[in-house]
Amino acid sequence: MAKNVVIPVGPQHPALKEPANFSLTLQGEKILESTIRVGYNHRGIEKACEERTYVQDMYLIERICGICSHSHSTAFIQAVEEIAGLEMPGRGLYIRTLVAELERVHSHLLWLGVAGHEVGFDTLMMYTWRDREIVMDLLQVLTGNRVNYGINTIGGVRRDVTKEQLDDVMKGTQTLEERTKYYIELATQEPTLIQRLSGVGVLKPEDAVNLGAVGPVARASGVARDARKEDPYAVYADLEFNLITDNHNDVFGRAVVRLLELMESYKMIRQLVTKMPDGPIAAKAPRKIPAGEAISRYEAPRGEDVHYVKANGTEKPERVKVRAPTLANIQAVTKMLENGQLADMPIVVAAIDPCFSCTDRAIEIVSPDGPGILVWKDLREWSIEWYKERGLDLSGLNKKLISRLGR
Amino acid sequence: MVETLFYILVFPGFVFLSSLSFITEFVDRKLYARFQNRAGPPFIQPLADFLKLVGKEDVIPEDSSPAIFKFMPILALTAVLTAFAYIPLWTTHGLASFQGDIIVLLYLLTIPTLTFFLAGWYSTSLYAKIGAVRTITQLFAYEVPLFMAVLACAILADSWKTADIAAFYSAKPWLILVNLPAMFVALIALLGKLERVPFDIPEAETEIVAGTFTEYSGRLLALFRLGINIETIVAASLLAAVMIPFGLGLPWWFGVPLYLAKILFVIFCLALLRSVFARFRIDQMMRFCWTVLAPIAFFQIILNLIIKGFVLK
Amino acid sequence: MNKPGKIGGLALSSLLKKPATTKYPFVKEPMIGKFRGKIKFSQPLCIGCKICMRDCPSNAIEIVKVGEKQFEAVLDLGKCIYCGQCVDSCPKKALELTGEYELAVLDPKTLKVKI
Amino acid sequence: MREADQVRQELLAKFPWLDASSRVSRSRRLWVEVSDYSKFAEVLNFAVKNLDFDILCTITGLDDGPVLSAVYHIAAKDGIILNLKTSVPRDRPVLRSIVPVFTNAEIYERELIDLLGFKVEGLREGKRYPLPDGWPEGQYPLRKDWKPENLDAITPYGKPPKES
Repeated sequence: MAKNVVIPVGPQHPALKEPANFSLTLQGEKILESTIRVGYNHRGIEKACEERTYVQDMYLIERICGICSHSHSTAFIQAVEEIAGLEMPGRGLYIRTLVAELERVHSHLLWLGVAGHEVGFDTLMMYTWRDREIVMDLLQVLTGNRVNYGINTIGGVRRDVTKEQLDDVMKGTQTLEERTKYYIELATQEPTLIQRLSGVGVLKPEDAVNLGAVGPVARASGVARDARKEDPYAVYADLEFNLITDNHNDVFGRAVVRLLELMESYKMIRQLVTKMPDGPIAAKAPRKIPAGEAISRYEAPRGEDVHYVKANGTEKPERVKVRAPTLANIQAVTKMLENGQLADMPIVVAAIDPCFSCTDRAIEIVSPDGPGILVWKDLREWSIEWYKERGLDLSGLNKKLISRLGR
Repeated sequence: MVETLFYILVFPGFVFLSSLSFITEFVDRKLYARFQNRAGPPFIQPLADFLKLVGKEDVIPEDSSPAIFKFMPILALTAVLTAFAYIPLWTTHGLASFQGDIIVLLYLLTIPTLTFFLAGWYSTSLYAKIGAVRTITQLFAYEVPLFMAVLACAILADSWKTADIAAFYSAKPWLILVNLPAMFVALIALLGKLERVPFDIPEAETEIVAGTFTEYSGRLLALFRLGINIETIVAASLLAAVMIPFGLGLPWWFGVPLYLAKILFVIFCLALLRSVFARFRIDQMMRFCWTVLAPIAFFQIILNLIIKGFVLK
Repeated sequence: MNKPGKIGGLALSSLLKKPATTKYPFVKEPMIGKFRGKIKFSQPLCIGCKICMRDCPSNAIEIVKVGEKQFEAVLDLGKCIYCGQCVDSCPKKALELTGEYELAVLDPKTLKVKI
Repeated sequence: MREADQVRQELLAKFPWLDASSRVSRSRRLWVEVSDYSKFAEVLNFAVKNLDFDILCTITGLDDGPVLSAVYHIAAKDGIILNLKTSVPRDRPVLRSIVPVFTNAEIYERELIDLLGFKVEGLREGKRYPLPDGWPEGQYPLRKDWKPENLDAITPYGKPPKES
C-alpha cells in the first residue's frame, strides 16, 4: 500500500480502558507518525479542590484515580502536613507506607494482566488478576475498602492495624512472592510473549531524560530515578531496598522492572511489618491550615506524583496542582510509537501503564442539551419505541420488577 | 431422495450441525475458562448469545455495498455446510464422496476466509479494511502448511477421496503414528484458519476493534458466528477423518459417540493451544508458518513418499 | 531459555481445581474486617452539631431537626462515597459503619433514605 | 549529596538580587521568586546548565489577582526541587515557551493556556489540552473570578438536562 492511512485509535477503543485519542498515520502496518490528544477525562478536580475544605479534598483527591488512590491522597496530605508543620507519629507513617507498598503490588499485578491482555495472552491476565485478589483482600482488611482506601487523614492514618492483620499480610505476601517468581519465569521463558515485548516501543535513555519520563518507564531505560530514594518521604529512609533499573529500553524491560519491583515491595512489606513501632497513629490536625506553600513528591506505581498545595490560612486551599505520572510519560509515547507496528500500539501504550483519569483532572460539564444530541432519558424512550414497533413491549417490566422487589 | 434430504437438512446436516455448533462453542468456552481457573459460561450461553444477536438491529454502513455486505455471511455458512457433505463421519462414506473430494473440501474451507476478506473490505471501515488485509495475508501463511499436511496423509493412502483415505488408515492403524507431525501442523494451521489466539491477528480486538467484523451487527453477525462455529466442526471432522480415522463403519449407536469424542478431542487441543500463547504479530506469524510449519509438512510428505515407496510396497 | 507454552502446565492443572470465580449473587462473600458500607444512625446520641454535614465530601448526609433535641439523618445513597468521614467526625459516636453493601435500587427516587 | 542551601548560595553568587526572594523551606526544597519576567530566562538557564536541574516536574499556574504567576518545579538528581516562580501582568499574560530547554514542557504550557488564559510564545501548533475542542473562547476555569455558571450563558454548553 503506497497510500498512507490515518487511523484513529480512541477516544473509545478496546485497547484503551480510558479515553484518549491517538491518530496514527499508517503505511501498511507501519506507524509513520502519531499525535496524541488527551483531556477527555478532565473533571475539574483542581478547581473543585479550591471550593472544598481540606478534609473534603482528601477524599476528592483520592478519587482522581482508582488504582493509585493512596498515592494521590498521600502526596496531597504530605504537602498539607508540611505547610501545617505537623509532627508525625511513627506508627501512622508506617501504616501509610505499608498501604502504599501493598498498593504498588496491586497495581503492578494489574499491569501485568493488562499487558497480557493487550498482546492477546488472556490466560496470563486471568491468573495475575486472580492473584491480585489476595492483595485486594489484604487492603480491605487493613483499610476497609478494596479501592479508594480512605486510610489517610491529615496528620496520620484513620485506622490502626492489629497483630492478626499484620500476620495476614505476612501470609499473603508469602503466597504472592511465590506467584510472582512464577510470573518472572514465565515472562522470561515464554517465546511468544518475549517476541511481542522485546524490541517494541524503544525509548533511549537520552530521550527518557529529555521527555521527562518517570517511574518504571524511565527506569527501564536505565535512568535511575525514584522519589523514594532521591527524596525519601514517609519511612522510606528507614527501609532497605534496591532501585531496579534495566537496560532493555523496551516494553520487555518495563515488564522486568515492574516484576522485580514487586519482589522489592515484598521485601519492604516484611520490613514494615517487623519494624512497626507502637504509639499513636495520628497527630491532631487543625481545621485551618496556616498560609504557605509546599510541593510533595510521591513515587506512585506508575511514576512520580507531584502535588503542589498553596494555603491561605483558611479551611480551604488557595490552589492545588496535581501532576500525575501518566502526563509525564504520555509525551514519550509518540517517540515510542515512531516506526513501530500497528499491532504493537496497544502494548506500547499499555507499557507506560496509562491512567488518564489521573492525567486529566480539573471541570464538570453538564450534559449538553443542544439540538440533535440525545440525553439518557431520550435514548431510553427511543429504545422503548424501537422495540414497540417490532412488537416487543418491555416498558411494563421495570415497574413489575420494582413492585416485585419492593425497592 | 427423502433420506438424502434428511441427511442434508436434519441429521447430520443443518439442524444437527447448528445444535452441535452451540455445544462445541460451549465446550470450547468452558474449557478455555477452566484453563484460566474461571467458572465459564452456563450451558445455554452460546444459544442465548445467538438469539440475542438475531434479535438485534442490522446496521449497514452507508458507504458499503449492501448486497455484498449481506451476502457474505450467507456464503460463508453455505460453503461450510457444503463441505460437510464430503466427510465420512462415522460411516465409511460421505454423502457426496467422489475421487478428488479432499481437494474440493480444502477449497470449500478456504471460502469462509475469502468471505471475511470481502466482508471486511466492503464494510469501508478503516478497522475492517486493515482486518481484511490481515485476513488475506494470514491466509498465505497457514494455507500452504495445512494443505501440505492433509495431502501428505492422502499421498500415503494413495487416494484423493476422503472416504478411501479413512478406510486405508482404518485398515493399517499403525500408520496414523507416522502422520503425527502432520497432525501437529494441521492443528496449528487450524488455529490460523479459525482466527483464534495466537493467530487472531485479523480480529485482534485490542488493536483493530473487531477487525473484519467491526461493522457487522445483529443477524448478519450471528450468521457469521454460526458459520465460524460450523467451520470449527467441519475442520475438526476433517482432521478426525484423515488423521484419527479408526472405528468407522460401526453401528450408529457406537459410531456417533465415537465421532463426537473425536471432535471433542480436537476442540480440546484447540482450546489448550489458544490458552497458552500470546498473539503473534503478522510478520512473526508469516515467519513462523514458513520457517517452522511448512518445513515440517514438507518433511512429512518426503517421509510418506519414502514409506510408500519402500515400506508399503 | 525458551519454553513455548510454559503456562500449559498451570492451565491443565486448573482443569481439576475449583474455579476462582465467586458466583455472586448466589454465593455472597462475607465482608472481612471493618468494611465501609451503609451508615447507621442512632438518634438518641445525636446533638445536632452538623459536623458530619460540613465534613461530608459529597454532601450526601443531612441532619434534620424534627423536634426539641431530636434529629433525623437523611442519607443520599447515590451521593454517598462510603468514605466514613462522618463517622470519624461525629463527636458523640451517633454514626456507625455497617457492612451492608447491596444498596442498588431500581427507582432513583428511593435512593434518599432515612437512616 | 548537596543541600538546598548550597544551591541557594551558588544561585546568589550569580544573582545577588535574589537574596530577599529566595528561601529554603526544608531540606531539598528551594523556593525562588523572580518577579521581573525579563530576568526569568537567565535564571532558568543558569539553574539548568550550571546547577544540574534537569527534570521539569510540572508548571503550576496561579491566579494572584493583578498578576498571573507560574511556578516552574524543576528537580535535580539529588532530590532537590527548585521552585522558580515568576509573574506576568493579568491583562497581558505572555510567557515564552521553555520547550527549547525542556522538551516535555509542551503539555504543561498548553495546560496554562487552557486553564488560566496564559499566552505562550513559541509553542508549536498542536491539539489543545485539557479542555474539549468546542470550549468557548475566553473562559479560563482556574481563574479565581470564574464560576461554572459563566458557561450557562453560552449555548450549547451549560444547559442541564431537564430532570423528570
